[in-house]
Amino acid sequence: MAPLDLAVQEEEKLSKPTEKIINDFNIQVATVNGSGSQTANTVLLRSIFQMGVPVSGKNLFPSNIAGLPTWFTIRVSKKGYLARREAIDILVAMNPESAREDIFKLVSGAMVVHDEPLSLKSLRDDLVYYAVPFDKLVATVCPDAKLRRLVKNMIYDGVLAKLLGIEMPEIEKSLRKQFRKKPKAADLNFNAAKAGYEYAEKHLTKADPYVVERMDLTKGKIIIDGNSAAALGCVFAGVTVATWYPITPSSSLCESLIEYLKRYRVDKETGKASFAVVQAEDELAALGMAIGAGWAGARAMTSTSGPGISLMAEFAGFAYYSEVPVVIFDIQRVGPSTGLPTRTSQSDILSAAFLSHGDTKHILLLPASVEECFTFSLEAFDLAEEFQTPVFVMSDLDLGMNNWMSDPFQYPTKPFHRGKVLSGEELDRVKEFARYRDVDGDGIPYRTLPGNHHPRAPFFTRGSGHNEWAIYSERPDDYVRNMDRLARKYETARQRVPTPAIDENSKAKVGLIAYGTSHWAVVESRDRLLAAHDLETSYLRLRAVPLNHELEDFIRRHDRVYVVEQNRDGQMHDLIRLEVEPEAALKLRSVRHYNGLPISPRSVVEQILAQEGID
Amino acid sequence: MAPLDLAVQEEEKLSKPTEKIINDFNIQVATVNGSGSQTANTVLLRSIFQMGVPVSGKNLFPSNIAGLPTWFTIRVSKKGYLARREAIDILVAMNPESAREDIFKLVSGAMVVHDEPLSLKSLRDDLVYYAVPFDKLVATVCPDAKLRRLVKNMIYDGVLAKLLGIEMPEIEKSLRKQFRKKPKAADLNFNAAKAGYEYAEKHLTKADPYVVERMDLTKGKIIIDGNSAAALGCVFAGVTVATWYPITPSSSLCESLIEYLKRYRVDKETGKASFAVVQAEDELAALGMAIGAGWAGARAMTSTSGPGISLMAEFAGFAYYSEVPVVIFDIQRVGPSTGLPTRTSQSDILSAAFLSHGDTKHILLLPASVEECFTFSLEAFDLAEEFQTPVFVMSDLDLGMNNWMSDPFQYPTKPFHRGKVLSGEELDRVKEFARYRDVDGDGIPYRTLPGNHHPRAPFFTRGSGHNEWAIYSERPDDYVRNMDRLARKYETARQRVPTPAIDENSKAKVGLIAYGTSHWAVVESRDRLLAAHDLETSYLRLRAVPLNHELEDFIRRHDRVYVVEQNRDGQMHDLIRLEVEPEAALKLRSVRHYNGLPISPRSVVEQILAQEGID
Amino acid sequence: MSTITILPAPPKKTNVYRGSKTTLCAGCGHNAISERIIDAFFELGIEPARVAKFSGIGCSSKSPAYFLSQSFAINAVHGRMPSVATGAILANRNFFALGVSGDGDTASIGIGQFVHMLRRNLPIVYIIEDNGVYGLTKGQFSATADAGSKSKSGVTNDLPAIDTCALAVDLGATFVARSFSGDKKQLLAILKAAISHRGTAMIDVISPCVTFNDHEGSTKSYSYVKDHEEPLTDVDYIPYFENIDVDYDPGTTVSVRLHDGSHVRLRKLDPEYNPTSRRSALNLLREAREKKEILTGIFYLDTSAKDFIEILDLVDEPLASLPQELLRPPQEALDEVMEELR
Amino acid sequence: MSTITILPAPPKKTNVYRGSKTTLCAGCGHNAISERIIDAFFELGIEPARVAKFSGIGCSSKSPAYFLSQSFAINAVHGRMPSVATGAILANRNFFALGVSGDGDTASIGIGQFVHMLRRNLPIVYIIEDNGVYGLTKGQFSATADAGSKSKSGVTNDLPAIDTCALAVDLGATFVARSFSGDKKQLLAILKAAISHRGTAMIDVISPCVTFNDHEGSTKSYSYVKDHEEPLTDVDYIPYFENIDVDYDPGTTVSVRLHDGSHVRLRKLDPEYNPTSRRSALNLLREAREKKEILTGIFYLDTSAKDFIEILDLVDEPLASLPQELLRPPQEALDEVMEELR
Ligand SMILES: Cc1ncc(C[n+]2csc(CCOP(=O)(O)OP(=O)(O)O)c2C)c(N)n1
Ligand SMILES: Cc1ncc(C[n+]2csc(CCOP(=O)(O)OP(=O)(O)O)c2C)c(N)n1
Ligand code: SF4
Ligand code: SF4
Ligand SMILES: [Mg+2]
Ligand SMILES: [Mg+2]
Repeated sequence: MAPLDLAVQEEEKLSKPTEKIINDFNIQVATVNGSGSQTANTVLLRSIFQMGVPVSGKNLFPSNIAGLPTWFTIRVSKKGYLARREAIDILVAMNPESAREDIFKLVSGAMVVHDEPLSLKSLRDDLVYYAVPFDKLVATVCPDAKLRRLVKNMIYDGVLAKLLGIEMPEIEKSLRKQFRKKPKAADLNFNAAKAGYEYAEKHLTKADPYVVERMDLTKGKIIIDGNSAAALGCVFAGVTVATWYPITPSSSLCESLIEYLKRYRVDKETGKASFAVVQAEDELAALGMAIGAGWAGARAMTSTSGPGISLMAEFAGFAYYSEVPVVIFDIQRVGPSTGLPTRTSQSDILSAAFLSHGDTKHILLLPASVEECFTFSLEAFDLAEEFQTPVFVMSDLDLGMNNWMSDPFQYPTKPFHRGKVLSGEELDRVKEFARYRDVDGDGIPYRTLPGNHHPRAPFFTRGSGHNEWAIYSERPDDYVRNMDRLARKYETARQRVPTPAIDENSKAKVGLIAYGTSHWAVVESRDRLLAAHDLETSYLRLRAVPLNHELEDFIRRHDRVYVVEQNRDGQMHDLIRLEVEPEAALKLRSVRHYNGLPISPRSVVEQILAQEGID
Repeated sequence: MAPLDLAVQEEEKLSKPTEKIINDFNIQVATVNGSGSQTANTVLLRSIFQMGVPVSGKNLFPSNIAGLPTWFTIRVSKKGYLARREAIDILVAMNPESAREDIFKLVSGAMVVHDEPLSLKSLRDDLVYYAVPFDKLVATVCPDAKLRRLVKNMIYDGVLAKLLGIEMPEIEKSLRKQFRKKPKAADLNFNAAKAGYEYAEKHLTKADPYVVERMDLTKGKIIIDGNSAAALGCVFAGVTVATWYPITPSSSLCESLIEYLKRYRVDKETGKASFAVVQAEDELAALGMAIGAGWAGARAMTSTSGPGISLMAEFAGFAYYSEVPVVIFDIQRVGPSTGLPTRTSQSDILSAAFLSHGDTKHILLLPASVEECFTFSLEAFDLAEEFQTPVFVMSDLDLGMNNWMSDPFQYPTKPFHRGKVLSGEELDRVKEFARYRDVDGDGIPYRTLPGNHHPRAPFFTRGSGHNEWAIYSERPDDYVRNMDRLARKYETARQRVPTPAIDENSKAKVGLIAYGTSHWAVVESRDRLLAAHDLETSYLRLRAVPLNHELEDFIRRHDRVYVVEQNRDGQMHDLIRLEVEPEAALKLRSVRHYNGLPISPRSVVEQILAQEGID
Repeated sequence: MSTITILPAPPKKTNVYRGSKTTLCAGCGHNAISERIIDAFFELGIEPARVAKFSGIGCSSKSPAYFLSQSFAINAVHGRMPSVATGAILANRNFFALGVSGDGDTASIGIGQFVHMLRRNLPIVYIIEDNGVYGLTKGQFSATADAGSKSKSGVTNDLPAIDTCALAVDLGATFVARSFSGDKKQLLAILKAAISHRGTAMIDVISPCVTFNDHEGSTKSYSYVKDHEEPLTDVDYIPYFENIDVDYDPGTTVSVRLHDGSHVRLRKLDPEYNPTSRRSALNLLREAREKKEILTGIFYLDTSAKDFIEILDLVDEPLASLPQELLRPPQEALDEVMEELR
Repeated sequence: MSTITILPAPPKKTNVYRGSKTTLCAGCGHNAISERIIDAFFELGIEPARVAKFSGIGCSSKSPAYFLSQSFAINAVHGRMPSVATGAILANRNFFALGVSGDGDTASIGIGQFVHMLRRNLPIVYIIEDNGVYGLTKGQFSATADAGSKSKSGVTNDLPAIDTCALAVDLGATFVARSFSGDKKQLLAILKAAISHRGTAMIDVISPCVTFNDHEGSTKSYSYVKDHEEPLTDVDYIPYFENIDVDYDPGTTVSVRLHDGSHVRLRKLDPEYNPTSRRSALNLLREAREKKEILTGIFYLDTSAKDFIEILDLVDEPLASLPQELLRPPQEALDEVMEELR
């Protein structure tokens, strides 16, 4: 057994219950991919959510299309924790191939709903087993044999509803929502769920402690994945040119962008589009197109994952140096190279921050929630145009592709910030126009857009050396002046990007720093550290690079500061070391999680306790 | 006038001579490119060298093919300094376009050899002018009008020979060496030189203080550019597959490699080649080919510059993760983006060190001299095969394309180090073969080569996740184990790469750190700091990344340590900060030069004095 | 050491069609092409302000600095100009887009983007200044160098040349032509026709590199081209004529109506030749290649195909200048989506 | 949470021609191709140990794990397999090199490397498992999707398809064929012919994606192919026969001698068709395309062209196994160079 498994057993002991466990457990559905369990799982998740109970869903899928083991985990948490919890309390075992191993990972006392033919009972005697004859049941509700495979999964929803106390009307409601336009399919599926419910009612006796009870914690809230949230943000940011090359886990961002744009940005009368979305031939072309569009004045973006980021390196430097606004979404997955495409990580931080050869420094936004996927998308377009530079939005597979509960998104109040663009009339008013001159002392020059017919508007854009008038120059002084201005611009951005979110605890000697999805594990870890180990902590969540000066102050106010992240090399830890004074750097410690699964509170707590010398 | 120019004036005052200046001055020949001055300049350089006087030549050329101003600078230095010196003492003004500006950059008392029609005298009255009627002279020695343009430049060699006291037999000797296979061309050129000499004898009166006098400091030495030296190293390292895509300043590496390979690695009898050099369609393909070759057991390399490094990012990560040996030369030029292709820098350090998305760390070698271009090429192939990973050799334009004086290269004594490769017989002896297992605890696994027909030899190489048997795996524990082993391998490399070269001064409170071509400016700066400012310094020259632990000790032994380099962002300074304890990092200061010209001692001295608070 | 002078000199404002002083070699074919570009836009009366210039990297790709100084321009990275142009054109459909590339930039590093640009029928005039070598990096072979030709340094090219015109015809391009930088009349006429075409107008212009490729053995040198050029169609540009049909008999002349209403006249030298048939174009090109001849003229023309802007069905106004009111959906839209996610 | 099981199971050592269990969808055309590859190598008696497998990224590119478990293999990055194969083949000329790619991997992101591999006539069997979609990323269109076809999600493809065979013939490839994953006999015969060819043997195998492309409107689906397939040549593989000539009359059968001495027999269904003429091949391919038919068979064959190893004139022994004595020149060589630099 891997060390991880032992750890699971331990956590289990800590949390082992003796009585009813209400709204605080982990359900895992083990199927094979391509078997159509997605609907059943979503309906299950939503039904609990509709009962006012906080949930989160995580899909762990292999890098192929059909026939391999897949796990969908639903965390039910009355405290509203959204991080991945490792221990599993409830297993729905549909996949014979993984069932054995799945069983051995369960907490003692866990419940197992399994296909009747699978004889699992002999494996462990500390579990509660519920056998269900799925095939027989589906035959009764679904006369068309071809459809049975698709409907079969809905049966376990019914079984669980009965066993856990999920209300059937909520199952039906969420089912009908899923099949809005296909009432027949909804009926068929609901019949399957009912068959499961009835079977459980008749044949199964509740012998486990897990229960769902109505609460009032999800009212008004939504469930959405980060990629859809980001796409929505782009729509409201007024994106006009979006380019992409398919890659997991980023594809669904542009795919839902297309859906939203078709819905809200096609002229009702003419049928014409106020946007262009292009599936490029590769990532080099995707960024090239976005740069061309940004140069010409469009709000332009592309979306990719690690391998694409690597391929975009040259163009990213070009955009930095020729000062073209463009938004780049990096939905991070495990690297390096082509990596494990269906596993999550935060390991592109260093490469994105310095992407391209030469002296290059980029702005990164670090959304931690689906809400920030939305708001940072808006922010990204504004920043890109304000600073005339690429802006990277660093999401990840966990955030981008999983279902997250959230407050609804607020309609943006700020108008577009289109940056220092000079119109023809403005050119008439100014004496001189030098494309790359630092007129305002903030490093940000003025630009004109192609299409501006003023005789002084046009300029020649190049990656190579130029003077303030955008004229080719190899003069050392021109080169240095330009490089220094670019550095100054980056310093201006430091003050302008989203500031860290700080939760200061005046009693705390220990500080925690995290960003992106590591946030959720940290939130829960802090509670655990306090509850179980009396360790008070403060917390700073980074929301952007360049790092704001508040970060350094935060570090100085604490004795030891843990940087929590999901990569092997402690990339943000390193970035922070570069930015803060060595006195502050002395206090930094690194907490890293990099096995491809979303970071769990347990791994954070364990690493902090070990480094604090607490056990 | 740019600040630089004022600085030149000042240095001039400091160094202004009152009497004969022997073997210690800077000659600048200003022409247009494409006008065929290369031969004349090389002959001039070599003639002085043959007189036993240390010289170095730097070519400052524009990014086009013909018709634009070009400057060739010959530094004559009896002390053997090879760094770029900013002040110019002798100008050969052949280019009307730049002449005016060139004149204003000269030290007071400088000598100017100029084409007679150019009337420059009125510009400054503190210079010594020598007008030469080049066109008339060339007409007399070269009846064929078409050839005159090519021969004309040789006249200034003759003029300078007379004025400076360079011996004509040395001019002839070096000319005949240049035109080994074209005696007629040699004659024609030598006649032109003689015409210049005789003209000077008759019409010019020596009125400047500059003199060349025979010394004995170059005996046995060679003159070579870094790219040729590296190519030579590759030949003796037994390179078998070399791939490239043309790019300045790296092209000449592969071009001279082809020359040497044709000469020494073609079978005399069969005419067949023991090497394949492929001009690829781009840099992605170039690295892909080299990786394929390295995988199959060839000693494989590619050579490029910044934009190519960016394009290679994905493949570099693939090679790191699939553990394929490959040598990558990066002849750095000014970045970012397509940059100034004919200007030098050391600004790819960070991108190369972390090249690719995800957690990736590479080995870099940092040659400072043409000799190290040779020896580190040998080293690079050994390290790549020993560590089964990409090894980057970080040269630069200044080192790669300019002429450097050096001790002759030593024939390698070490046999090839081909790393942990298992033959068929060895496989018979071992019980098990797991491609990615850490058998020896050093992180380095054993590999087999395609072509090994042992039934247990084959394995499946992939960029994506795998277990120790090279079998596809998405298991979190397999992933972590592999990542940790890769990190361990990097730590092993830390002990194995070339150690820093340290010149410790027990009286010094101040330490200097440099690498690559910055070395030459530091050597001279230390002398100047001591002589003019009584500042004792120690010096550590980095020769590789990962940084060896000796570095940290060096820093600890000093109060303040300056990291001298040629980029805007202090990239090595940052890398060091990441590697050393914060206490040591506290002592670090950054000295940066990034105007595209080779770093000069003056800029180093000035920045150190400013930071030391000395003036 | 001397500082470096500003290169090249700032453009003369007096003639907006001209550019700054060329820094290419004297006699470079690329300079002649720049001249024809100036003539074409001038004669068509297209204001430079309406033109956007795109290029990659190379001597050829530098040339946009040497014409139409009053146009916006972007000098992108090596081999990847088509993507940059694509984005810019999508952002502003009102441009006259002009791309200038080299054979290395297009056929070696850039062949991928070239192929996909052609598939999209991007509205752009795309000129390959084709000399068979990498001029700017000093004369290595590109992928259009003829098999068997020798470089100045004595190296022989053993790989078959890519015929960019055949490739373009096969890939579905809608305007495919070839000319020679020294043929003022034909090049100007083809350029004017291309500018009037809606869709990708791809012109391969044989443009000798006087420095690295003007020697025996190269089919891209002046002398070779002068000897072997065999004009296929005589192209005369006639603005605003009314004929539309391109169904015409062998041996006669045809006038094709272009999108802006202007016309291009094609003379069929070969009675079998039909400028609207990809198959004939491909056959002629291959035949010429087999005979080691360079055919010039407009090989293929399709005035009916949708260009990329039409395929994407974009609004008439440039995307780049749409106001926030049109780009940000109203509050109700967000409310609607939020409701669905509850 | 459960750990993840090892995927796929380790190969069975008992049958060295087989691979590990496929993880592709049941019914995927790619699996059928894997079977034929196994058959071909088995029937030709080529030991897997002599084979090197190369692939890019995609469902298709995963398949080398599912055959010839006793061969070395490298699964490279997306679209860039040809370069990796090139390097490996240069390092060891003794391989039977087998490349497996997808249409996305080859025709979209990888078109550049594909084009340049063909120009070099790299000795490799290069199979495109062509389904018109990106299978592994869930069904987006690739550059071989037919214009007008509809994806499962209802999106229509508006761009013309790249005909990889026509491209290959035009670019100078020396063995160009097309087959269908479901046509056991023809595919096997073509594979065996390809393996015996010296140079790039490029085979476009229509290989339906049952999950994302087996629906109406797609010409890459089973049903469409079954309806529209029109075999061009019946290919029978006859090892070690002696005929050499390919000069033959329309309507008859020709037997072409391959480099290893083996033969391939071509039946000319079309009396005009000549498998040694690029022009005819291109015409037939274009004609078929215009008729929206899929031609299968070997379109072009050139057994005389030099492959890349011959062009580079490499020594007979693999470069990778040359000993230090042959690779490091003697002391005198270095002395000589040093002397010249003095
Ligand atoms: C990524 C990258 N690789 C290489 C280069 C170096 N480079 C500059 S121009 C050029 C070739 C230009 O050839 P071509 O397009 O034919 O233009 P020409 O100079 O012949 O007009 C190359 C290889 C570069 N700028 N960027
Ligand atoms: C650089 C990069 N971009 C994108 C991807 C994502 N990706 C994986 S496979 C694939 C397409 C595969 O399509 P195809 O080659 O046709 O193979 P198929 O799955 O259809 O057999 C893509 C886009 C990747 N792995 N690497
Ligand atoms: S090198 Fe050749 S292509 Fe470049 S400018 Fe000179 S002649 Fe033209
Ligand atoms: S998704 Fe399509 S291509 Fe991929 S394995 Fe399934 S059927 Fe084959
Ligand atoms: Mg060229
Ligand atoms: Mg496919």
